[in-house]
Amino acid sequence: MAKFNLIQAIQDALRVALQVDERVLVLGEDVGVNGGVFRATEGLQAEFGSLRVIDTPLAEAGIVGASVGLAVNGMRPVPEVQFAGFLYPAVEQIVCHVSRVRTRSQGRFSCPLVIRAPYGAGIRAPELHGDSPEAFFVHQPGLKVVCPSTPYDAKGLLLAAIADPDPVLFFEPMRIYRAFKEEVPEGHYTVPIGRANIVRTGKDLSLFAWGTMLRVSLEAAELAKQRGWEVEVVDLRTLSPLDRETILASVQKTGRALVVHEAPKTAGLGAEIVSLINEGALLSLEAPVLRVGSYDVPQPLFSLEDICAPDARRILHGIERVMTY
Amino acid sequence: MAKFNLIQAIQDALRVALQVDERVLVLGEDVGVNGGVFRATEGLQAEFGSLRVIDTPLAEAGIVGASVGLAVNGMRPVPEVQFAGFLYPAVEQIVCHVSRVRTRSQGRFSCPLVIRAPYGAGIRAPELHGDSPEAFFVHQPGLKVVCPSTPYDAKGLLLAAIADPDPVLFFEPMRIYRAFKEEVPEGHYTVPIGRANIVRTGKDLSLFAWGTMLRVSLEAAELAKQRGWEVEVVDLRTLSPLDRETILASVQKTGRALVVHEAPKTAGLGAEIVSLINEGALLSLEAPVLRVGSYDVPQPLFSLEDICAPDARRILHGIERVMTY
Amino acid sequence: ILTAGRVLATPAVRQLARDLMIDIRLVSGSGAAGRVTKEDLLAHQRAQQEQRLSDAE
Amino acid sequence: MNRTEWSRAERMALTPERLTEMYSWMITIRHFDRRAVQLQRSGRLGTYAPLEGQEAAQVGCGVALEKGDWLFPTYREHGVSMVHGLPLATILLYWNGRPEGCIPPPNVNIFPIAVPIATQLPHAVGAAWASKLRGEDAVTVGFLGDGATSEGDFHEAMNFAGVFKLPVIFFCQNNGYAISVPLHKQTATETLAEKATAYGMEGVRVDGNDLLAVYRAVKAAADKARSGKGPTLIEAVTYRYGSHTTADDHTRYRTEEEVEAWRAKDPIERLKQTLQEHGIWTEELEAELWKKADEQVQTAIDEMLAAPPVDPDRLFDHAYATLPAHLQAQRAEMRALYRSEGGV
Amino acid sequence: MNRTEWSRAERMALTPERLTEMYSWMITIRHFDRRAVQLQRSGRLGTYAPLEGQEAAQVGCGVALEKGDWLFPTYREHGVSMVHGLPLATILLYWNGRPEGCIPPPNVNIFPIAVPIATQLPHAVGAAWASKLRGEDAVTVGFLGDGATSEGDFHEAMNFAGVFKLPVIFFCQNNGYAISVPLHKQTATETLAEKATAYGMEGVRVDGNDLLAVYRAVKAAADKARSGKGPTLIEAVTYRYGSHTTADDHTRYRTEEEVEAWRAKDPIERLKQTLQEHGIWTEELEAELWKKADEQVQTAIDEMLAAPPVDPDRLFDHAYATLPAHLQAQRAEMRALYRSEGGV
Ligand SMILES: Cc1ncc(C[n+]2csc(CCOP(=O)(O)OP(=O)(O)O)c2C)c(N)n1
Ligand SMILES: Cc1ncc(C[n+]2csc(CCOP(=O)(O)OP(=O)(O)O)c2C)c(N)n1
Ligand SMILES: [Mg+2]
Ligand SMILES: [Mg+2]
Ligand SMILES: [Mg+2]
Repeated sequence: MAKFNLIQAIQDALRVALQVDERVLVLGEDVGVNGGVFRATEGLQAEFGSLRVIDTPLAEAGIVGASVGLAVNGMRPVPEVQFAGFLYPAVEQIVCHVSRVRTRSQGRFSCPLVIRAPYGAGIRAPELHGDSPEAFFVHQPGLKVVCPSTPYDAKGLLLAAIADPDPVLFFEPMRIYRAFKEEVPEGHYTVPIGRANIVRTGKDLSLFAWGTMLRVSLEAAELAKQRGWEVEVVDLRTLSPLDRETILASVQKTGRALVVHEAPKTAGLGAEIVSLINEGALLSLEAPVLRVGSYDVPQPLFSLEDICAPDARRILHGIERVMTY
Repeated sequence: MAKFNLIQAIQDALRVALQVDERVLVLGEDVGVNGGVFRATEGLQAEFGSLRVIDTPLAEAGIVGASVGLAVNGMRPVPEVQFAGFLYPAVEQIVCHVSRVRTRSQGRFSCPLVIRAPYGAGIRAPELHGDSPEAFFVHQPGLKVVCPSTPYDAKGLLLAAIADPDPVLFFEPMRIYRAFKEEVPEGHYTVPIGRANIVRTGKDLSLFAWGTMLRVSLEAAELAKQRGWEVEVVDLRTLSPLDRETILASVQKTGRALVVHEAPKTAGLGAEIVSLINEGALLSLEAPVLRVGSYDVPQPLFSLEDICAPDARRILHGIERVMTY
Repeated sequence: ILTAGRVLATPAVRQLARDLMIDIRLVSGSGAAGRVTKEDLLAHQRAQQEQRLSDAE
Repeated sequence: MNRTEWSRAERMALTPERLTEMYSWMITIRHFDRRAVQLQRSGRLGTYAPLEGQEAAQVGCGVALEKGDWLFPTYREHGVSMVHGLPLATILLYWNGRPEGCIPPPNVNIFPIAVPIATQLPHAVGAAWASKLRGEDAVTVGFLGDGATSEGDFHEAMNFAGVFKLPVIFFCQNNGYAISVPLHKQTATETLAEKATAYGMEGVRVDGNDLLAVYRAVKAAADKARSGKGPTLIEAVTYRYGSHTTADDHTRYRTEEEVEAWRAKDPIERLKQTLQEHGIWTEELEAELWKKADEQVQTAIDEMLAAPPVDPDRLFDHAYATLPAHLQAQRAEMRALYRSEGGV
Repeated sequence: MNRTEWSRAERMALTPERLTEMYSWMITIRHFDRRAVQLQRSGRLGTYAPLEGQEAAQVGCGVALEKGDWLFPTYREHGVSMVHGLPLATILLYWNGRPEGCIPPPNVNIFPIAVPIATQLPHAVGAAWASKLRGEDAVTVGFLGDGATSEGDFHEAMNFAGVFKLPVIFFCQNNGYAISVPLHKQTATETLAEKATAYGMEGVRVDGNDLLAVYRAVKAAADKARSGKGPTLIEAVTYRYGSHTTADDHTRYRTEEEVEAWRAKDPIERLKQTLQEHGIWTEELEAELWKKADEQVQTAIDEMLAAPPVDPDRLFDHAYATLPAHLQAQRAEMRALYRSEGGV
């Protein structure tokens, strides 16, 4: 065991993956010599060489498209997109090909790649560095979308993603990259994709969150406790496919629910969670399932990022609205 | 008045727009000499010249990005993307710039453009020609998203979109381009953006649909009538901003609702509609709000397109599930 | 009798329970999956009224 | 092509049998193409993209490759795909929107058709990269048209290929048009081959209607790639006689005179002349080849028409390696709705 | 630059006053840049992208333009933006994440910074297109770095500019790196200017640290564009002395020797030499210019630091021309939550 923060856990996952499977490649802008702008790939090129850890030209559609070619021709590429807001130039490749290769060829070809991207605001970064575009990739069938909130989950989920025969988008909560450390097993292990984790049990309200929003949600849950409400906090960990079982079981227990995410509220992933709760547990609901998301405004420059994204106060306000409905 | 089908109505709107506002430009692949692959722009270049109706190179990010430049520097471009599935290469320009210019510059600059794109499957077209990507653009704040289902609405909404100071994505239901004709006023008129239209009243269930799904929904409503259920069919017409008032008023009346769209169900626009009904009219609900969407599989080649997309039978099945809950 | 566990009812029924000022947890559900139906609420209301009448006597 | 410019080895390789084979391919492809158009007109095939006029470019390319090489085609590569081993029936199934149309036989290295323009080029680059990493001598060919050169994905793929010196050939059939947009509206350069220099890559422009010229250019580029010397852009100048697809009407944007001028330089006619010069061509041969083509094409048509209705389970079968629970539920609902009457 | 190569008019235009003005700009920009880095280190400015070393490229470009010309900048164009009229305080506000930082004064034609690489280039093309349509003689400048030339949007913009012969200048500051990626890993060509030929466009490579060379190249390109002769790609070869941004550490991927070698060719030093050759430079002038720069920069810093807390209404104010109902509701909720204590 070692005590790792999120970045170290991710780095370790990549190291283990490069070790155990010679088909694995790490590629992207500044990932090689520089070790990545967040040092996620620090030391990997020195250890595995520049044929396996590659600095690419500045071209996301090219990086992801080349990764498709690598993947269908026998490799296991793990491309990094420097920030999730720079996934947009690669959307055509992701939505038209990464997600469809297997179906289109009825399994004759497949696309086992993992696209890593830091996401979320809160670190005073320039525009587009703080976007949360996960909803796009949950909506497009054929992909898996994963978002850990802890170092243990990050390493295990990333290794699971790399081993997965299907393409995975791996969103890394940038603002907590170095926020805390925890025990992380050495060597290879996986955390199953598709399984949520109940990080705090409670009988009054089910709060669903992921990635960057876990800590503020737990903060809000503590504030709610002072008001006499026991909030169950569920870390979804996988956004696609959603762990419908865990979500519904929790709501059936509490009868009240809240979804918290950084992305804009309208047509964000919260809407899907509300819908599936509505479909599968309507009769248990004592109150509407509410969502706390970023305001439906274009992501602002960073002086306004803290107001735009949910914080503990706003989440508590959401809890209150649901509890007092 | 004249009797127009959808294509003729769109063409007429473009003609009127080019006439009344010299800043308006129509640009895109094959829109000039060829009049567009669906003849939406037939005759316009001959009438207005090749400085106003322009055949561009094959490059959607370039077309949309250049349209941003045209728009911020005083023009009113109306770029055509040949099929909605080819919006994907332009997603970076749309999501990073088209939608954000006004906010970013606090109104100093604005981006009054309209992107037209035929969408939806059902005409045995090749892959990617039948995609329904509207949810992406509803999720991104700063855009308006419009989708008419009739010639009258198409002309009026397109003229409204072109006059709108904000950027609009205009999705045209390809499969009914020539399906029927109706009376369409000559000259300039608008249909307000942001207002849904109740096309069939009913007391038992509120069915929300748009574009390509109107006709099959009305078909299903007729079948439902034979089962004794009076379905209210609401044509949303604008997908962003949604007409929450009309949606909620209808559900408060009927107590049961169904959303029908071509896009994949998960994290599609149906989820947002379910969520807002849940937020604003939960206590009226006698049953869960269900969604009938395409299956959550990658859009297939056309031999499977009719099964993949909702048809009257599947919509009726959804109505039945809601009515018999 | 308080229903053990969670009361199942559609949102509309819950609204009706509020309007009728009935504690829905006291109502036994006869609907599908054990849910409390509108009829259950009305029956409960009648029973309440009868009980009050007999108490008053 | 001046015979003295060919090396002895090249002249040796192009035996009468080989030349006849190439000629046979062109005839087969042209016949297939015409039958496909007819099928579409009679409602038995969906919208189809004809390639008549481009046969030499495609056959010349295809015969210059080795079996293990990879093709990353657009929607107009039926010809070279056949040469490379794709069954004619598979191609027809594709244009009837059948999933089988995207599945090459085992050991036939043809990736499914990429519809979004130019997006196949980064795929070709990646596949070539994998070959290079494994030390294979397979070459990858990314196909594109003239219009595709305006897309960003072309640029990004070309640049990657140049930087990483990958064993990839960018085979561009410049047929003068992107649907209705003529080359001079597409780009300001006279040629497409010259764009290669922007990537530190060699660009070769050939007469795309001279099969042997195409053959030579592709063979040279493939040999170069196999010996680790990197990528090439080949611009095969050719012409699309027909409309962009059967849903297009080319008379709206070009003249019959222009089409006729190109027909006068017909690629099949030209190879026929070469065969005549070599004493290979006879009337019997001609008749035999068209007859053989007809049989082959008819067999494929019959096979395509005889295909059983598509199983709607195919929607779900390969959405993921293992179908997740929510899709199992959707598939169950689909089966209940659409199969209760015994099939679609 | 050999003085005999300049036309008389050009030499006349570069009066001592003008040369001094250019020199003053470079000093101001360098001083601003260094103060900005200090501010970031002391926590009073967010992450900042220094441009030290690139002053001649930016000033040479800026002074060659007319007031009505348009700039479409990246995040590193602080220098040329100042020359073109953007207040220094506005630039500082930008790096403190303030919306005011994206708003140029009226009649200052500078578009807000585009963060996604190369996406500003199609904007520049469109703006130039609008100018051309209206028969204006405004020129548009799209800025980019070396890394940006690998993006598809660069390609698509360049191609449009060439096809439509637009009055746009693509001004590329090749500073040798895209964050940590050196040019030879970015592309296989030796220069970036040569990529212009792929678009039928003229490409000009200049010593980006020779302000007068840059000035001349931009003026020529602008004159050419104004006379309807179309676009130009200018590659200004320069160097970024510091890290990519204050969040980067350039010592991880390059040597101090390399940086020092470039400092030896410092652009400000070089213009100083020119001023000395012309008998313009004096120690008093030097001191005065640095003092003036310091006052100007300090004023801007004070203004930036004195900015009142950002009004959270700014999140909503201009999301749309007219705030839709659902956003009015969200704004009300935001105000209730975050303003109840009298401000953020
Ligand atoms: C990204 C994208 N935009 C638009 C289209 C529609 N489209 C299909 S083919 C075509 C023209 C392609 O021209 P070219 O590259 O010259 O190939 P050709 O058809 O002439 O062989 C267009 C615009 C598409 N398939 N993909
Ligand atoms: C589409 C996109 N991908 C990645 C980034 C992250 N990024 C910011 S600057 C930069 C390097 C740009 O290099 P260059 O074009 O040479 O400009 P320079 O910074 O050297 O002036 C990168 C990769 C980005 N902003 N946009
Ligand atoms: Mg072509
Ligand atoms: Mg692109
Ligand atoms: Mg650079």
